[in-house]
Amino acid sequence: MLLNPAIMALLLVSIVVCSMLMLASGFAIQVLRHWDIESGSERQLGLERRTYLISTLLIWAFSFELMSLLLFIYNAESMSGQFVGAMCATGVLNVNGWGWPTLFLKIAVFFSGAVWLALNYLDNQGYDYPVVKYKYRLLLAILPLVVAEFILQLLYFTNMDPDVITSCCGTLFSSQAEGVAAEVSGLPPRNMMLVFILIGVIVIVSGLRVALRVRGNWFFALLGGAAFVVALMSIVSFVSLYIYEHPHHHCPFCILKSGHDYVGYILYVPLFIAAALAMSVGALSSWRDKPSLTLTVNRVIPRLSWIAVIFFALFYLAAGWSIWASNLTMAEVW
Amino acid sequence: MLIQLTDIKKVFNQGRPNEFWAIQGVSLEFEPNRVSCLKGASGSGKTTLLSMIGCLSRPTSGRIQLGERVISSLPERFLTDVRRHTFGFIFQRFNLISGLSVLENIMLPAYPLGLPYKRLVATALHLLEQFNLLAKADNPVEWLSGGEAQRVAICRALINDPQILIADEPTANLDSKLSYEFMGLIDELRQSGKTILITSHDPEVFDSAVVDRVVEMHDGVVLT
Amino acid sequence: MMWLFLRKQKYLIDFTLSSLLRRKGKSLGLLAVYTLIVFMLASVTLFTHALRKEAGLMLQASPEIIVQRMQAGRHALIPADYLQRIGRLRGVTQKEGRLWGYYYDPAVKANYTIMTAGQVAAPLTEIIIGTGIARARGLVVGDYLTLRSQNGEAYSFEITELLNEKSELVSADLLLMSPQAFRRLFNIPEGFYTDLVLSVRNPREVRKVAEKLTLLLPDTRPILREEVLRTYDSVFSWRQGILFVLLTGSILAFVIFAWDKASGLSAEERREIGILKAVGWETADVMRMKFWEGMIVSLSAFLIGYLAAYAHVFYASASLFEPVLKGWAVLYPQFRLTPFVDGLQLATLLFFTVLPYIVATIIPIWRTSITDPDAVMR
Amino acid sequence: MRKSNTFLACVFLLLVGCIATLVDATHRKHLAVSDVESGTALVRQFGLTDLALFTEARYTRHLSQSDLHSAFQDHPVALEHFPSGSLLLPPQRMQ
Repeated sequence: MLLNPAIMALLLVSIVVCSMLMLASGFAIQVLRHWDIESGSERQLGLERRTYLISTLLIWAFSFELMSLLLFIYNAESMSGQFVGAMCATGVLNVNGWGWPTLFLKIAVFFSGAVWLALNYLDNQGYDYPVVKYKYRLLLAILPLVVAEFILQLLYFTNMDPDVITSCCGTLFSSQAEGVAAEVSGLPPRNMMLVFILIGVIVIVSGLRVALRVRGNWFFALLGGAAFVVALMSIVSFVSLYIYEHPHHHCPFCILKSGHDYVGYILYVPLFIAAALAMSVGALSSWRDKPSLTLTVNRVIPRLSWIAVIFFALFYLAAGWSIWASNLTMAEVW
Repeated sequence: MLIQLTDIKKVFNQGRPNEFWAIQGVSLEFEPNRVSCLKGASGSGKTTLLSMIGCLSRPTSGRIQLGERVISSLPERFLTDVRRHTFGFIFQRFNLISGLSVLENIMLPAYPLGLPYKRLVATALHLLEQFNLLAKADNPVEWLSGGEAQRVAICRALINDPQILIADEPTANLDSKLSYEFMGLIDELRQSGKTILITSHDPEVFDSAVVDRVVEMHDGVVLT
Repeated sequence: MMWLFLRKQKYLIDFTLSSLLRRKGKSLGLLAVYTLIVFMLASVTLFTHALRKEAGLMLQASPEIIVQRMQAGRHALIPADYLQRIGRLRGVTQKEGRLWGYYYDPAVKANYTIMTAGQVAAPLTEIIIGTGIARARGLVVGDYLTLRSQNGEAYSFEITELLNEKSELVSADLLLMSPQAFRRLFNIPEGFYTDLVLSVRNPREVRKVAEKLTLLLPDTRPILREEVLRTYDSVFSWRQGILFVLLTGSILAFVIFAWDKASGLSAEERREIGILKAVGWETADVMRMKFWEGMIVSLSAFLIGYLAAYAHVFYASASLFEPVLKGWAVLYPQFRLTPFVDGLQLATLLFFTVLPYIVATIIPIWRTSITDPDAVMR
Repeated sequence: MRKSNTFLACVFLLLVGCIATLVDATHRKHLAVSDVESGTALVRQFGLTDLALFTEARYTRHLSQSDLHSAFQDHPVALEHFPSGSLLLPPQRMQ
C-alpha cells in the first residue's frame, strides 16, 4: 500500500518531522549542558543563536504535524473503497491494530506541540530566557512521541492488506462488538449526556474565572483536557447519532463529509483549539513568579483563556444545535 | 541618556590559538547631548567599542549601562529592541542597500516596528525634505553622489527618532569639502538634542569645533 | 495587536519583493522550475483521481458476479447447463450467459471488443459500433463493415447505429451484434457461452454466493464487482504513486537547487543581511523575511501550477498524457473528464511540493540570519 | 502601488481562480450527470467491466477479466511490453 500518494506524503511528513525534532533535540542537549545566560562568551552567543533555529524547526514541525493529522483522517476516508467491508474511515483505521494508536499519538503530539509553542512564546518574552531549560527538557520528552508515531504509522501502512475483511462502522459500533470504540458507543447515552453538559458548564465557568481573575489556571487546564476527552466520547456516543439521524451510526469521521454539511469541522476545530489553549494556560501559569515573566504571563493568560472559553462555547453551541435541529428522537432507543 | 562603561573587555576567538583581546578593560562615560569622538589608528578597538555601545555586540565581560538600564547582559533578541529605539547608525561606506529606492532605504530600520504605512512614509519624506533630498525619493540609491548617499544614510539613521547617533568613520569616503558639510549637519543634529558618537582618524573630524570631546584609543585601551 | 502583526508582515513582503525583483533572472528561473514541478504533479493527481472516480461511478452498474470457466488455467467457454447446475442460490435474482470476445482488425491493426445484444433488428446483417471504431475506420451509419469469420468467410454488416459518444470511455471499441451472428462469426456452438453473469440484490450476500459457487462449480472462478472496483481503485492510486515516485527525482533536484540557492549567498547578499541587522532588524525578522521569500515563491508556484494543471486536465483533455496512455493502441477514447477535486488531493500535492522546499531552506535561512550585526562595521 | 499590495492582489486573484476551479468542478459534475448516466446505462445493459482506455492487447483491454496465460504476460509484475502496461499494476489476485 506504500505507493499510494497520500500514504507517501504522510510517511514523508513523519520522516521530516522526526528528523527535524532529532536535529532540534541534538541542539537542545547542547543548550542544556552549556547554557550560561550571564556569560558573554562566544559559545553562549552561539547557543542563543541556536534557539532561533530550534524554534523555527519546531514551529514548522508542529504545523506539519497538524496538517498530517488532517491528511491522515482524509486518507483513511478515501481508502475505504479499497478494503472489503470498510465503509468509512473507521473501517480503514481498523484494518490492523496500528491505526487507532497512530491517530491517538498524532493527537497527543498536536497537544504537546501546542503547549511547547506556548512555552516557547513565553520564553522569548523574558530577557533572561527563564524557561529555556525547562522548554528543552520538554522537547526531549516529546521526541519519543514523535518517533513512536512514525513507527506506528509505518507499521500501520505496511501492514495494510487490502483483502482483510474489516468491520465497517455499522458493525464495529454495534453494542455487541468489542474494543475501545465499541465500549465508548455502548456507554449509556443518557448518562453520557449528563456528564457532557456538566463538564461543559464547569469548564466554561472555570475558564471565565481564569479570564477575569487569573485564578485556578491549573484547574482549568485539567478540565480542558477532561472536557476534550468527554467531548470525543460524547460525539461517538450520542452527538453523531443525532447528526446522522440514525440510532446506530456512531462513526466520528463521517460527520466531516459533505453529506452532513461538514458539521464535523464546526465541532472538532473549536474543540481542538479550545483544549490546546486551556492546556497552554496551565503550562504558562507556573511561570508567573519569574520576575521577568510576571507581566507577560498576566497579560497572556487572560487573553488565551478568553479565546479558549469562546471556542469551548462555540463547540457546545454547535453540538447543542445539531442535537436540537435533528429529526431523530431517541425516546424509544433509550 | 548617560552611557556608562565599566571595565569592558572583548575577546575574539576565545580559547583558540588566534585569540585576540580587542578591548582590554575600558571604563568611560558619555554625557548626553554632546558630540564625542573616538580617535585612533585602525585596529585600536574603537569600532569594536562603538559596536558594543550601539548594542551590535555584547562585551565578554564588564558592564554597559544605558541610562537606568544595564544592557551588557541582554541577549541579542532584546538588544535589538534597545538598539532600534535608541541608536541610529551611519556607516563608513554608507551601506545603503542597492536596488531599493531612496525612500525604501530610509524606511528600512522601521520595517520591523510595523508602523502604519502612511505615517512612516510621511516621516521619511519629512526627513528627506529636511536634507534636501525630496526630489530623489524614488531614485534607486545607485544613482546618488557621495554627498547625497551620506545624507540618505543620515536620514536612515534618524527614521526611528533615536536619541543617540553612532557614526563609524563617516568621512572616510568623502572629500574635505563634503566632510566639512557633514560636520555641519552633525552640529545641527546636536542642537536638536541628539547625543553623537563618532569614530574617526580624520583630523577634519576630531579637530572640528563641533566635537566636544575626543577619546584616544590604542590597542584596546583608552589613552587619555 | 493583529493589525500590528499584519503590518509587519506587509513590510517584510515589501522588502522581499524588492530583493527578489533585483535578482529577476534567478527568481523567475526558480519560480518557473517550481511551477513546472507543481504542474506535473498536479496534472497526474487530478487526472488519475478523476479517472478513478469516473471508473468507480460507471462500473457501479457492472454485474455483481461474473462466472468464468477455467480449463487448464485458461479462460474457456462455459456450457449453458452450468446455469442449471447453479440452480437456485439464495440471493441470486437473475442469471444469464454472455457471449463476447475480441476481433483483431488487420486493416487498422486494432482490437475490437465484440459483445452481443438482443435488440438488433436484422440479426445476421446489422451491427452497432462504438465511436472509436467509427473514427478509426471512417465509418458512418449506413456503411458496411466486413469481418472475416473463423473459417475464412467474409460477412458484411450494416452499421445501423453508433453508440452514444458521451459514453466513449467504456464503449470506444465496442462492436455489438446479435448472438446468432456472433456464433456464426466465431464458430461457437449453441449451448456454450463466454461467461455467466449473476445478479445479487443484497450486497451483503455477494461473498456468500461466490463461496457457494466455488464449491458448486469447482472449475470456475467468480469475479465480483466489488473486486473489480477495488482493483481499479488501487490500480489508479498505484499508478499515481508510481508517477510520484518517478517525479521524486525532479522534486529532489529542485530541493537541492533550492538548498543551494538559499545557502550559497553572495557576498552582496550577506552584506545586505548585515546592514539590515545593524539598522535594527532582529534575527527573527530576518528569518521571517526569508520565510516570506520562500512563501512568495512557493505560493505563487503552487497556485499557478495547480491552475495550469486544472486547465490542462479538464479543458485540454490531458493532452500531454495522451501519448503515454494511448501506448500502441489504435482505438483511444476521446473523453472529457469530469473534474473531481478534493482536499486530500490538494493536501497531498502541497506536502509533496511545498514541504520539501520549506524544509530544505530552514537551515540555510537560519545560517544567513545569524550574521553578526556588527559585521558591516568591520 | 506598494509592492506588497500588488503581490497580495495577485495571490488573491490566484486564490479566486482556485476557488473558481472548485465551483467549475461542481458545475461540470452536474452537467456531466447525463454523460455518466449514458455510460452507466451501457455498462448495465451489456455488463461491461472495464474502461476502454488500453486497447492494444486483450488483457489490457479487460483488465479484470484477463487470465494468467495471456500472451507475453510472463510474470505478473514483469515490466510490460506495452507502454500502457508499464503504468498498470496487474490485477490484485494475480500477484
